[in-house]
Amino acid sequence: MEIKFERVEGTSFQYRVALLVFGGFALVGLLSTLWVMKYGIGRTGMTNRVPWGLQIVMAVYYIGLSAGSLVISGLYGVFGKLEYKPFARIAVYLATLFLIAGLLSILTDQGRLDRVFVQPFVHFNLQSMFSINPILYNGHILICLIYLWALFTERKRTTTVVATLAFGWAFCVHSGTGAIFGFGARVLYESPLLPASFVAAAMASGTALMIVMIVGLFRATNRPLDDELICWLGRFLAICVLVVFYFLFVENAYRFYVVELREAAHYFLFGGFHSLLFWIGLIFFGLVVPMCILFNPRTGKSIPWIVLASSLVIFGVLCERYVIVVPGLTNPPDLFPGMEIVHDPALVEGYATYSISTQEVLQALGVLGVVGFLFLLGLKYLELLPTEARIHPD
Amino acid sequence: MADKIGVFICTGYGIAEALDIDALRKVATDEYKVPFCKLVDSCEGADLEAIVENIRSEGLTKVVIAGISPRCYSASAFPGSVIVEKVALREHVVWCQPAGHEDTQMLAEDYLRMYIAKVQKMELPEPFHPEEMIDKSILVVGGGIAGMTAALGAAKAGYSVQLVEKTDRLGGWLARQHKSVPRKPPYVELEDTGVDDLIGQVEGNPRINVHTSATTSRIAGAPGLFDVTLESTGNGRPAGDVLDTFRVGAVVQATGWRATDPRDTLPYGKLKDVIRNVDLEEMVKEQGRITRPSDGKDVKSIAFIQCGGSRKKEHHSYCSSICCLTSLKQAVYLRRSDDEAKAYIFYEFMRTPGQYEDFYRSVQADPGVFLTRGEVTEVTRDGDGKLVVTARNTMPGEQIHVKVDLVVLAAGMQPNSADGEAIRALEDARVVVTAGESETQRKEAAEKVARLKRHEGTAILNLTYRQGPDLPTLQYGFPDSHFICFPFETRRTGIYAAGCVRQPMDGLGSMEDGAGAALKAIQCVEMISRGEAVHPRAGDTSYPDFLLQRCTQCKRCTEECPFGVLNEDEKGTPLLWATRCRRCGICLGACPERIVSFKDYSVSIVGAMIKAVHVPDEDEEKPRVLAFLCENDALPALDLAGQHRLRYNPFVRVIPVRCLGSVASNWVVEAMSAGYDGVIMIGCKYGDDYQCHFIKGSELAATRSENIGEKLEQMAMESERVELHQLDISEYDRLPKIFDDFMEVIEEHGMNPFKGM
Amino acid sequence: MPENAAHGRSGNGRGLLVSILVLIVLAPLGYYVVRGTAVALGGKPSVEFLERPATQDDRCIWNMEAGEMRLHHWEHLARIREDVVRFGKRDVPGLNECRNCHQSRANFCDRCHNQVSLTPDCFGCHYYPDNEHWDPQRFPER
Amino acid sequence: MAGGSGALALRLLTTSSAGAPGKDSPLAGKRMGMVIDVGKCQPDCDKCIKACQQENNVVQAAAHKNHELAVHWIRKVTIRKKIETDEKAKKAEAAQKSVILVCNHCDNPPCAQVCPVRATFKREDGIVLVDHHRCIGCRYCMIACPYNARYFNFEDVEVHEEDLNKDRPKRSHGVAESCTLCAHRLDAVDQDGNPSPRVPACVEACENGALAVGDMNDKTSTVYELLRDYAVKRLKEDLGTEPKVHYIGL
Amino acid sequence: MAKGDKTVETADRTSREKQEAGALVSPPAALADSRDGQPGWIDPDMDFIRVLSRQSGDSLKKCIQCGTCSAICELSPDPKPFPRKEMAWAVWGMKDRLLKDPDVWLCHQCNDCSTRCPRGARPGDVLAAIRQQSVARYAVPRFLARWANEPYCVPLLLGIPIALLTVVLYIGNSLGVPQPSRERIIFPFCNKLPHWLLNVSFAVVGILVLAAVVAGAMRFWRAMMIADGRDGAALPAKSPPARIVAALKIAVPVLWSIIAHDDFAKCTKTRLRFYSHLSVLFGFLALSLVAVWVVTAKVNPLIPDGLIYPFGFWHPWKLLANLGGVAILAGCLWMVVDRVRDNEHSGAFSDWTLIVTLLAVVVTGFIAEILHFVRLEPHRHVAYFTHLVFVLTLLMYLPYSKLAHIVYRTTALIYAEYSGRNGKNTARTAGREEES
Repeated sequence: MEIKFERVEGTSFQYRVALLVFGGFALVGLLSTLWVMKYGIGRTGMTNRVPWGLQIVMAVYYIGLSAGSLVISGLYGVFGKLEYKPFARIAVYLATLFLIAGLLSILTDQGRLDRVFVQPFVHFNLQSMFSINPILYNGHILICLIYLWALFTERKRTTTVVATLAFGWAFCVHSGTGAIFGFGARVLYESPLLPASFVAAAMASGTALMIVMIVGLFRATNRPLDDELICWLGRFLAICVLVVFYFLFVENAYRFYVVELREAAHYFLFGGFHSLLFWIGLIFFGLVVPMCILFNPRTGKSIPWIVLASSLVIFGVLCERYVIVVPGLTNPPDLFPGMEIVHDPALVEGYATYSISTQEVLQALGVLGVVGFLFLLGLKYLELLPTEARIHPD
Repeated sequence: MADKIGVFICTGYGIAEALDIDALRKVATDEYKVPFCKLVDSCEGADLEAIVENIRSEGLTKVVIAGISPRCYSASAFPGSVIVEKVALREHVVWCQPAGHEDTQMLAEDYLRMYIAKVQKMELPEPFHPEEMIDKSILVVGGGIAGMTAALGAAKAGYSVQLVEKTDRLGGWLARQHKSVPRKPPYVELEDTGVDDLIGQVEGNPRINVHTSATTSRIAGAPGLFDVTLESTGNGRPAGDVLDTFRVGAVVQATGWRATDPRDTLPYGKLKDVIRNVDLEEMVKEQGRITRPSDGKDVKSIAFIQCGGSRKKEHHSYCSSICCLTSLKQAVYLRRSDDEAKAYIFYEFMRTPGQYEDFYRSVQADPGVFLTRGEVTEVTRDGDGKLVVTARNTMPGEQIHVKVDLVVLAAGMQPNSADGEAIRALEDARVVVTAGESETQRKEAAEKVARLKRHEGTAILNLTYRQGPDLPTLQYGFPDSHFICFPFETRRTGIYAAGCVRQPMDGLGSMEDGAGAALKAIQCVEMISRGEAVHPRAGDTSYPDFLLQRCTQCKRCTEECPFGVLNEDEKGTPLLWATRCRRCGICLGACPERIVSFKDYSVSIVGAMIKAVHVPDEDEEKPRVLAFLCENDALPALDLAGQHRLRYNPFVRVIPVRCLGSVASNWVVEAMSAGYDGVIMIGCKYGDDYQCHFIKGSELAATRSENIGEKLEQMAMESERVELHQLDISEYDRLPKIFDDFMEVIEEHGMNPFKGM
Repeated sequence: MPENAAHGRSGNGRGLLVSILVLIVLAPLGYYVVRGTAVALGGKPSVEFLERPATQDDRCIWNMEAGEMRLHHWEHLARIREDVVRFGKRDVPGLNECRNCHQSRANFCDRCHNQVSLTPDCFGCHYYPDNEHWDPQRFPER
Repeated sequence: MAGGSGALALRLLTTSSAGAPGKDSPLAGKRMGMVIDVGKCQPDCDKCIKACQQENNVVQAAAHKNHELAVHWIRKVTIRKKIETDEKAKKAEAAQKSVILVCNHCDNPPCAQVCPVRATFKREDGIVLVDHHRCIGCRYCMIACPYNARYFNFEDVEVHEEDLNKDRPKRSHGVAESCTLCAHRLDAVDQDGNPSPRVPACVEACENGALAVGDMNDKTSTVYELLRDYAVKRLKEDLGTEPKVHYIGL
Repeated sequence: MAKGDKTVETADRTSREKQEAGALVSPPAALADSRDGQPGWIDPDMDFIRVLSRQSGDSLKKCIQCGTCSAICELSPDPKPFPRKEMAWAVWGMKDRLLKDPDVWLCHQCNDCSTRCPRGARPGDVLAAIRQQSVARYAVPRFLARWANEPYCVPLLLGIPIALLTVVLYIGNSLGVPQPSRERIIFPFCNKLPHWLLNVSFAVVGILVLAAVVAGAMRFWRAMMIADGRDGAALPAKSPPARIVAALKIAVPVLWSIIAHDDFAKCTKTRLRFYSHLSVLFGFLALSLVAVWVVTAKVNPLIPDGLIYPFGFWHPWKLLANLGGVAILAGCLWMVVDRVRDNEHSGAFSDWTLIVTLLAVVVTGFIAEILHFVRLEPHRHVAYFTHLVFVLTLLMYLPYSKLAHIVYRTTALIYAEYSGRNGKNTARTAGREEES
């Protein structure tokens, strides 16, 4: 089927405003990062007990969001649902941007930003996920770029080849991201399930993002779009969400079952703010409600509902990332089994705390700004959007 | 049998709304006592069938249908045994006149009257059949590519062909070419001429009878009855021997062309290394390489001079259409032979018609081919024997000199035709020179002889026509025809020109031409065998009938017939070759004694129409103008005017005529005496690029209208009351103005004094 | 004169732009002209000699000629660093030992580093006395 | 020419790749370890900590605005048995112990394993160090360390010149650090370059002899003897990190 | 001016007068031999045509002389239709005529004509090829120019500077870094290179190049003179100072119009060509100025207290150099985009080589700079070496590569002004009066 792609004029008031807003974000982020470079990351909410914070959360979150291209290319490239080809370009472009976003977040999180551009290129340690992942991420960006090129130049064979490659590579990327934590020596981290559940969550958030983006863009630029396509994506999303739910259940059930983990599990589920996020943000709004919407035969067919569900999933996965990263750190290691620590100069009471600082928020916004800015530019200068997306084009 | 006239009045097309139908009906029933008159809703489809049914059931023999224009009916709409005349109430009345106006009503009634009167006088024509059997075989003169294609075409269509070639072998120019310019996409690579294959086909075809080294020494008779005598050209058998005689039905003249002799400042003939493109072509054909005539060395550089000796004001000023291609082709010869060789082409206009543009581009891209526009002022021999070509206004420089081994002049085409009329004129002049009455006459004749001397012995076809032994030529020796509408037609019925004798063209064009001419020839023999006229009045079965008892041997008809239909005996009485006739009626218009008439078109018939019109009295201030409109262009133009709803003067009464040339002068006189205030004649354009379908008709009419003017003066009437206009079918919008202007003329001269006498 | 008329076209914004560019290109030259004349008029040269160690002989403890020291000191330091940190070899004198002779970081290190806009981050951690005031006489030119 | 620079580059790279023992490495064959006698450690004594801070330019916790940003190369925690009911509290009071915590210099250090630039590495003699010239501050090591023994310089902390140990570097912001077992003391040399090791600052400072550091392969060393004579415990042995800090009477 | 030229010139003039008389020259036996190359006598040079076609001029034969190009060209002077006549000459392989024609250098290849040409003859590209040829004709020595246009010579061309630099460095090292401590290079950008020797060798190469450039320009000028049939000294004034003044009067406005891109500003196809070339030109000027400054530091009176190298980041020269680098980078990138966009005008070999070389120079330069500030061993040495290689390449082949247009276009423009080509008979008429 012959698909035509068109730029958006990018002359509307909203477009300009959006451009401005994102640009502002990017600027702010840049400034705050410079600030951090000068004074060290002490301005963030991180501490010696909680050395990782919002940036890492956002990083893995962004990486997860980049899975949209994985889904789409998987759909038409691997499972041969050709009607999704129209979305390939936008999906891959978004993936590229979010991978960049992930890298930026990690970058802005480093203590010595100046050295990041030198040392990793001189010294490798292939035992470290932090040495491996950049390769994976950059590799994925590269593949995505080739992929984009193939899509824009309408190279059929190359596209299929690259699509499959990207599909496989993306799996590595998300597993690798999961592995950062899964192989870390923390009670709430180390779990072989983590990489897998990361992939699941990534696909969920990626699909959700694609749904929101596609619907939003097609509506905004009023291009014809077959609901059928979105509904199908919705069903797919539902499955992903289900899988995520399943992984979470297994993991926590296991923690509760094993005696020495029980305390940690208890802390994880009922230990403060993060458990609130877990139950309300992730489980209820992020998983249950969307599933109800999506599996309900009526709402599962209506675009607005699906979009709502998707947005909820996007939010939920953010919470998921948070409750993976932070509680694992705030929960202290049990150095003396059977004993309790009465006094520790480094730690006033049992559990450490982590509170997000404006500093970090600004940096996160900055990254978002960069992505948004590039995305808008892409819309204007690249032929990303199909003029129409139909299952049976007439 | 007694005629039964029927009138059908159509009420559709807004006619009923615009006219008083009852009044109209009364014209038929009361005035003319027509036995059968019927109103119909329309003149098409079911209603038309109903009309035909009525004709049958009522046994009508003559019918007038007042409705739509005759041109809206198919030829086979009515049974052939019935005379049907159609009145274009719609086009000529309703659409171009205000509805319900009394003048409009009068106009309609007059038309009805005219046509009823017409049919009353008309008779059913019966086709002409000579007593001898019509022969359907075809003679092709000229064995070039055009001739061979024509012969093959006709033969394949099942007609036996006599192919006559002057030289000892077929092929013509094509056979003398080394290679042909590319004739198929991508139009880059030179091709084999494929002439041998063609010759093989021709000679192999059982229906084609090839005569080489032969010329037509005599072609007597008329289409369908041509008696051909072949003579030897002298190789093999002694010249002048009669080789063969046979009868054919039609002739295709494909006698091709000959190269011009460049005669201007360029030293062709003076310097050995200045040759013509045809010479070069033959050189390559024979020895396969290009050498210098002077010293036989291989040629490394050639200057091609386009339009060499043609395109000059003084002579041969037309484009021969293939010289540019030939030079490009020969440039390719040179470049193929040697990669360092250089070919210069000086041209005035580079003309590569049609797809040959691509060939041009491909040659142009060759680094060794140098094209420039420019005027070669002179070619001189240099110290080292090379030639120096000097050109002016070239693109590389104001004046340039180029040293070359060889200069090739692109000689133009000259048709291998003879001007029959000139030859005839020459003979006549000779007679006068010997037996002229007065001295002056003889002197003039002598001058004429001197002027026409070059035509002596140029005859090719040797027809036994009174008007001369060959086709009349129009310009540059190309026979008279219309290059778009009827390219193959000549002024000799049944003789068709094809190929370069007709117009300069390339091989492909000649082949198309040959095929086309063959088809025309076939058409011709078929139609005359049915007693029908050929183009332009194709299918017309009437033919002129001479009441010879009253002939005064004034020879006007024989002189004026454009198609040489009429020979004359020694007394000068016209002898009619009916199969030559195209039924234009010019003879009718020519004859002062009114002895020529057609069954359906004659002095009396038109006269009746003229008289049928009701001319109001002088005090009614309603003038009447009679308009003779040529059926070929003017009448359709009038229809168009109607279709475009152009308003024009309601006092005009139109009578269609076969050709303005067929307008008999006494019709005007009758009209005047009948009280018309003026007569206007509208026909095709005449002159050098005439459009008259009968070549001279409108022109003759023009000359005659002058002495008509004189006649009127004798009747003490202003000659301005007669006007003649030339009209192109596309100029229909001029018609209303023509009429109105004429009306003003009439007004200033006042009403016709003869009214009501 | 006609040319000027012809080129008068460049009197518009383009001309301005181009003139500005020309000025930019020539600016440093001007800077040098000014400075050069200043020096010629007896202003003090902006670049003095570097601090020479208080010790008598001009051989450094690395037993290297001053010129080579300039060219290669950081490589030696880097190599020594690796040995110390990674392999516990402390037999070679390192950064700490430099300050025994070259007492002023400002004049011994920073002067050059500033000249070439290099900011090696040694001194973020390693102590080096940073006393600005020093007296050229103590370290006569050579 | 490029060859020339290349050659030098080669040399630099080889020397900088960790773990490869230099030919005449002074560390060859050593296995540094630490023994802490919990019994001898006085609860209200913090000499070792002070000494460490003095020696290594570690900033006192007080100097930090946010105490959670404070750096403790060596720290002292008070622990007791978990108690269910209040009336046993008295008994439990007695059972309180104060335990010195330092970097365990594991034989399989997870921190070194995860460091993307090999800034954290294990010396040939088993001491785990951070190359502050190379650390990019990703803090992955802190995540990986099961003992929370690693600290990060979230910001530049100025140490006043007077109480600064001028021979020891302080750390700039953005790098991770932990106890070095006073490696600089252990491989100190004299004028002629002969080894003249000194005990770490904390050990030197402890008047109760609760701390001992030495080569566990050296049969003459105190550490060797202590390990031979006493039953020792190590923290979270189940993790298989093989810590080299041993506790007597934990 | 040589006597030989005079004779030729007179013969030439006679023939010209004949033409002006318009009388049909009965081929003068006197002129029968050795009249090739004289006006009017054409012997097309097919190899020339082939060469042009091999370069960007592959479309030249398509020209049908419709003159659309001249109608469109902003630079076309009324008396001589330009570039139509050049196209005609090219089609007719009139090598001499073309290479002596200052007009081919007026074109700055805005390609208005190429885009508008009804037959796709792309006059702009043809002219580019012709210019390349005239460089090859006048360059000293010629063979270098020939190589500079042959793709298969690229390895050789790059090899020469590499070899040269390697030798220099080898010698330098065997002579022994460290340099004398008097050397004011206190902290060499790349301490593996003997800078004093580098400077010397670059200076030498620079001087050689300059010589080559001047020689080429003089050849060109003389050729144009002969073609126009005027002796070399046809400046209105006779006394040396007056001559200089006259020369300046002609040269200065031309130079200014070049700097100000008057002609580029006329280009209608795309305004950005103006900016791209402007930025590249000024970037180039800036960088060359800096380079010259550094190389000539030792003999520079303006540096009384010696040069301190490398400059600090905020040093005026350093700033200028960085700006220049950025300018060239931006300009070149735009040029690339421009050429890639215009799909049928892919750009000639010489064209691309120049752009790529420039890009290589600045990119390697920036990389080297960054690595220098990061002090990343040994990468910065390699980067710097590559940078030097490309700089040397650019410098060495200046008189032969497309970069030579700096010289030849300037010469041509000055000549055009001087000969009053644009109808403005300033110097020419004056010169004529002198003659009469």
